[in-house]
Amino acid sequence: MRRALRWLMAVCVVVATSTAAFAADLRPIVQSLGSGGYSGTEKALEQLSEAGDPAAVPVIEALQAGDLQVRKSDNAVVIARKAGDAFALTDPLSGADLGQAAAADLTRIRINNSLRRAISATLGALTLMSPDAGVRRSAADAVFKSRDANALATLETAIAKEQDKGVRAAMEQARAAVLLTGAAAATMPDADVQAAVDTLAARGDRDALVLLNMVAASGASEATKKSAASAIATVEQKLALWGALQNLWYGLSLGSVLLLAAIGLAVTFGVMGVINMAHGEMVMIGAYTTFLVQEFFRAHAPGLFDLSILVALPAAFIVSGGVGIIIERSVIRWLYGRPLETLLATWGLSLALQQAVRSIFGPTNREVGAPSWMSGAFELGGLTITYGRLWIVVFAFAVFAALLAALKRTWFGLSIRAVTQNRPMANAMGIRTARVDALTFGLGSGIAGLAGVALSQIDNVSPNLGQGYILDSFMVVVFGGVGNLWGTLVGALTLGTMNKFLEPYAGAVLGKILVLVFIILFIQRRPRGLFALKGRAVEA
Amino acid sequence: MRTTKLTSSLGIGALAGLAMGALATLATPAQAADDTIKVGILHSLSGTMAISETTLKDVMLMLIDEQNKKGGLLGKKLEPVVVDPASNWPLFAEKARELISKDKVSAVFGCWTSVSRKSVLPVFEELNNILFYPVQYEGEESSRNVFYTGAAPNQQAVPAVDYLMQKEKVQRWVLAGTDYVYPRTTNKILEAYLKSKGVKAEDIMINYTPFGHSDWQSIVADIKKFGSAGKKTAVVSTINGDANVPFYKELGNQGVKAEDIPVVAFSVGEEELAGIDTKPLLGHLAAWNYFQSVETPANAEFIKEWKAYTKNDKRVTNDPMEAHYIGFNMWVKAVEAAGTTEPDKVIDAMVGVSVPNLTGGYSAMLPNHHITKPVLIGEVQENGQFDVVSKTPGLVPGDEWSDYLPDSKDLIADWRKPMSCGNFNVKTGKCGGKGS
Amino acid sequence: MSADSTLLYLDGVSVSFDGFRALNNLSLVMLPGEMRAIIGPNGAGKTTMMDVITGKTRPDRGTILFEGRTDLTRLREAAIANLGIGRKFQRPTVFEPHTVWDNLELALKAPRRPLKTLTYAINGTDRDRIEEILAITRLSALRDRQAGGLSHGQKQWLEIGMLLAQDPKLLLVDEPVAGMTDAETEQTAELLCSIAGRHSVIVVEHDMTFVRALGVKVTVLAEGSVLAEGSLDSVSANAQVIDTYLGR
Amino acid sequence: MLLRFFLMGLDRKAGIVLAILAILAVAVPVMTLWVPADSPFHLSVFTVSLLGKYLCFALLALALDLVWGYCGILSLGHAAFFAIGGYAMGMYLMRQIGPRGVYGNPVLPDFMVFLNWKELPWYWLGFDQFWFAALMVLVVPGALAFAFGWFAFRSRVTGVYLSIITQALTFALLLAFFRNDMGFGGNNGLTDFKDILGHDIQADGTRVALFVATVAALAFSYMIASGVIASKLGKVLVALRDAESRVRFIGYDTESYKLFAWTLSACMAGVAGALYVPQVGIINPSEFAPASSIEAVIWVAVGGRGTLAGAILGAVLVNMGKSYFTGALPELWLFALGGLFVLVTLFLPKGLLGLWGQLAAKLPGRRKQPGLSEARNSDAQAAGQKGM
Repeated sequence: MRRALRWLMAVCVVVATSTAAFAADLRPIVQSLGSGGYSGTEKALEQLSEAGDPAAVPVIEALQAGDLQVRKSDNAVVIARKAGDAFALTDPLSGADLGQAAAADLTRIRINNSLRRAISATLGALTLMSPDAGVRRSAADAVFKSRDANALATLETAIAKEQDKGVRAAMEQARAAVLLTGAAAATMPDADVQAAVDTLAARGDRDALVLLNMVAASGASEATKKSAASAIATVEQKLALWGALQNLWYGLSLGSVLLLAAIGLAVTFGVMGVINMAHGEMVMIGAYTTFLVQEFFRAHAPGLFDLSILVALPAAFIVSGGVGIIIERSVIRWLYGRPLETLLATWGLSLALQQAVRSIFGPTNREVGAPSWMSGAFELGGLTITYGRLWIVVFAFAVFAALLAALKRTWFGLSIRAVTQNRPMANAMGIRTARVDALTFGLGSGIAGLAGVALSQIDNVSPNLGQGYILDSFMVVVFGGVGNLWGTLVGALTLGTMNKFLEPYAGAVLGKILVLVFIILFIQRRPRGLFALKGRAVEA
Repeated sequence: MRTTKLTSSLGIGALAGLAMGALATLATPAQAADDTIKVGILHSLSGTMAISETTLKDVMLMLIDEQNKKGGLLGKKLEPVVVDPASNWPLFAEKARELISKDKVSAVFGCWTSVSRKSVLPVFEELNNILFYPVQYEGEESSRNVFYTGAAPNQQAVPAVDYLMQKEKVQRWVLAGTDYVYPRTTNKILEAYLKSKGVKAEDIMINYTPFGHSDWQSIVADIKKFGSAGKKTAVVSTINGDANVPFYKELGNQGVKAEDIPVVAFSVGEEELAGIDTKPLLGHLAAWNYFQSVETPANAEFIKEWKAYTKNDKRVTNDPMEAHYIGFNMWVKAVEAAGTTEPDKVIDAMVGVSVPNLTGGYSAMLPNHHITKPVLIGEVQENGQFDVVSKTPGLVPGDEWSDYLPDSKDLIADWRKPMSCGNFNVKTGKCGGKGS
Repeated sequence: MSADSTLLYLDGVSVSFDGFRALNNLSLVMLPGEMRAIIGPNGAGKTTMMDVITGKTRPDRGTILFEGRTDLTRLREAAIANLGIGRKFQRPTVFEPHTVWDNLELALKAPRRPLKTLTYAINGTDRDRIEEILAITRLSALRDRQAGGLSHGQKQWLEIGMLLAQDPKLLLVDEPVAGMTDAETEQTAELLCSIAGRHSVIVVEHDMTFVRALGVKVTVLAEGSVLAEGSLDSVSANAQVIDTYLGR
Repeated sequence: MLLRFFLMGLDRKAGIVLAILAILAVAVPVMTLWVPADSPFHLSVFTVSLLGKYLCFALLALALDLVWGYCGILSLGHAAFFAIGGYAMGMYLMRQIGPRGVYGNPVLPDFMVFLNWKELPWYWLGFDQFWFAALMVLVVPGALAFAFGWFAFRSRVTGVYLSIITQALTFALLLAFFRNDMGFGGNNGLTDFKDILGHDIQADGTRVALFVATVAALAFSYMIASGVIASKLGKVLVALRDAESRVRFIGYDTESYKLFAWTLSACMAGVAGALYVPQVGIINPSEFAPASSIEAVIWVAVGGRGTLAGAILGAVLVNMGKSYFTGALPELWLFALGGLFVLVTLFLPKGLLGLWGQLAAKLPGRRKQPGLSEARNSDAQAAGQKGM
């Protein structure tokens, strides 16, 4: 609605002449959008683009959103928006209310990818004069992408009027792109080509590189070609640098996923000495808890869906932690001091838990949605950073810091350390060791549950979810040094980064093999991991 | 271990139970129950493949149930025998043997991965039974005892690439797949096909990832990079199973839109999409022989029954389910024609059998044990369904030996007598491959 | 003193763990056939010294020579043991699942390479030697008993027996009488004295009565280096020793 | 001398095991080939291959028990040696197909033909000879184990660290064999075998012969293993399992002892894999899966760690259970199997044979067998933990 209003204003501002007159001309074209299948629609769209009338913008936007439909009774093209069980119809050009119709009486004008592309190009050309700087900016970007010659005239006008520096730069880049790829490119005066080269060199991304390469290969003068070539070299250098940074970011991001998966294990395995093969299933339970919480929100409070993840965090911690405590009380507590037997029992538990989830939720993936603040990406210089990954990195470090603080600063943490270091003494001092055991295991499992919330954002939520992470988690903990949280942190980040730097050269499969070989060799050098405890205590 | 003594009797009990059960497997009671016709269902219900295969078990149970309501077959009831090969390939062979020699089934519907099919193939040939294989696969095989109701590469991959080339004007190709034989072969075929259409080698990027690959950041970035070379680029994805969800999530997050770089997948159907938020994936493509969104009366009926049978309104249908639907109906028709369930007679009766498919036509069993199918291209919609944007005008016959691979272009399969050969070489006129 | 005529020669040996100096420039000389008692407060570096000699811990600095020529800092534990250095631990460690006899058989001086042990068959000489040790350690009646089932004292004796079976040139004995009755302590002292002469022995002990009973030269360690050396009486009179160890 | 070595390992328990195996080796062929099919004593060929598979697993379990039960090395990667042995045999069987492959190429296996390989890679040479393949069945797993063990033991990698890097080893191999570029058939692995030593691999006689060969291999390996354990070397192994540094201080180079047991065990696992492949008809990288190795550990634990007979018993029983439950309770079998593991660890810490020992100990007049009471201490140390 807001958007429509904005467009109404845009139309008033930009188009000085009578809108009605234009609308009359557009009507047959709009009408023809609804006939002739994809190609018919595409042809009509082309005509709208040539007409260059911003009055068509709401129509095209409706087409893009899938709201443009054909009324079966009279074949009229209308905008139909869902209103309760039926559709509310409006006239696409005048916006007049046309009453309601049932779904059965309407046929949606279907669009495919090439239409979608044409739509953004057309919209780009038509919205260059929008009063909203953001819209103009994305219009310029759309033109840059489509290189639509139809837009050139509007582009020139828009550049002349443009006040915003950034938007103008984008428009100029778009113009350069249109000029260089247009039919007239070959006969363009050298000075213009040179200007285009400079504009693109300033843009300095991969898209600019393509155009610069075209100049370098074209029939332009030697001087221009040379400046294009040097621009290419600069851009490529810059891109290589950003590429390395990008890898670093990917490594950090993968590392933080590993950290999340491993950190719970660092507690149950590293601190307590329980080889918890069911750790992955604790992660899985966390992910399924997220799913359930989201289902609840979808059903009862769809408006608050963005908050569902925040609710899922404590829920997953409690559910996974609770399952962990049950496991500890029923199985693990009989097995202290026999870590290899905990391996067998927890392996059995992991099979049973997987099957339990499969029986309850079915074997197929469950959809866990991303809240809007975790979707999409932003550009930071030459880096593309997705919000989802960014939050996971932040979250991983937050969990790590919180765990560290809990172990170092709280009475509970003190008890854990006391019990793990000297059980009889702790017992003698009045610490209820059994309760500390249960809570410690619950803590480790709960953290695994938190990891599950994060992983549900990037991976499948299926009964096999945990299996994919268990081995990696053990590698991280062992590589970092059992019993050392900092080791887990450094281990996760090292392995993640290494993986991501190897991947471009060796491929994903070989990269992973190389990382494993590295771990095997590394353990030979440092048989107790990166942050091994030194001294006599080790050999005891 | 203070509980040991108290409860060891409990442990002994459990183990004794196990031992008894185990011994029961060894005793082979020859259950020659003649009042039913047994049908084996060999799909993984646990392990990594359960995610895809469990649905096929359910659909088979539904089909058998319905057939029984219609009065069974040859006057007898059909009896499903379900086993769990647990995504373990040697166990597939063992279970196939168990179904055939112990349970005496008349036909088996099963397998998903190529390796599971390869594992059971010698068993079916040795014990002379029938397998219906419902999944799209790499081709390069034809066995007398196997009926391939899924798509061969020419029924899925090649038409999809044609569509992209013609309708989307794609000039640059990323062939991304999981590193196993189906993607390898499909990509080989596609590479040869694309080159035959004048695509240059530098415009093809091939990338393989391990099973269950979950960190797609770098690969998606590479695809974006490859796609920004000024030519229209598309991704042909043969990525398998679990790896798809993180792949599509990453595509969505990194903003790879279908308008810019469309991804066409051969292993992503309604079932896989059910686990993903499809809003960012609008317009990405899949090529199948069936989509749930196809509007035909037969399909509407099938979907209704499926939802009623599973008592779940959200269960989706997909292409391999339709393949089982076709295969099962073909088998029923062939058994009725042969008047017996004896494999040799049924195998002979199968060729030429034609049954309605769910997309409004008929599918026929060819002499090479593949079937004719229409090829549909669909675009992902926001509701997790596919919108069919292209459909081949006629039915495409399944081609088991690809014309685009040098070693198989001269081969054909024809299981009718007297040729009865799965790898007949038309050049040498001999059965048995290329010969020496 | 030249290193050539010595059995064990430690010079300037230092070891530190995470900044803690366990041995600090330690020097010590043992002659063939000599018996030496080492005393010192907890943390003085007694056990670390044994670790360094037997190859369990690598020194950061310093020289350790055996028989004046073999550099022990470069060898691994097994190689050092095979040179003829035997060690008895503070906490008796015997092979609990094995019988007393098997424990001695394992320790008995014989080829130590895997293939040799695979084809090893006991002969008369070895049997006699084990019998002899059983008699010395008064374990003859318990020869078929699992070592895990022995009493603490019996385990101590078994371990000493295993040392004897090894027939080493140098014995390192860490608190041999901890947990023993007075009578047993006395017997142990006798046994050790009878060994000395043929073998060199280093005994680490807290029990002053026992040290006195041995009647040998005493080295006092403190903070990782030698504080005093001499007869028990002379070191007992040393003011520094009294300050740091014996107490006033 | 060899005879003496084998006789040394022959105690009463070994006698029972060998007698059972001998009975199997005679009875199964008779019951399969000569007893008429309608007789209640007839065994189907299906049952024979099933039994053969169990015994291959039993051999793997035996190999694992040798290093875990007697030497304290918990290998979570033993399936890797099993799979490599299997691949060596699989390569031989692939070469035996000859021109009968679907493309009729006399030299290249089918998967190489359709991936456009032009010639056989060098590491496939020689596998057309049975003796060479048989040698490789021992040599390749042995050499890999030797190299891995040489580094790991020399660096004193122990306990959980060792276990986890054995997982890393098998996982790395899994990924490597998945790669089609490696030339081992990728995920499809090696399959569609026709002949072994000139005999049709599907024929009843061949299957029975393979079964008998498996029994023989198991019996022979059992004798070797019990001979090793009864020797002084075996005593050193048990000693170092519980108190490794003490063994070093009496002059044994524990690394080479571990290396000996480890390599021997890997060779046995390789043989098990080689016998497994022709009987199940396929070898593919999933045999390298970390879970397969863990399962093997579980067989040993169920049967009784540190008793050779227990390892065999555990492998056979667990796999029988798996066969039965995947058919009888396809939806629930994981609960049954998972529950079994939990119950066994909780209530039968010494496995089934341990239970037998416990019962025997309760009877008056019988002394408890030398047990594994100390094994747990070493486990505790293995995890680098004390007092928990």
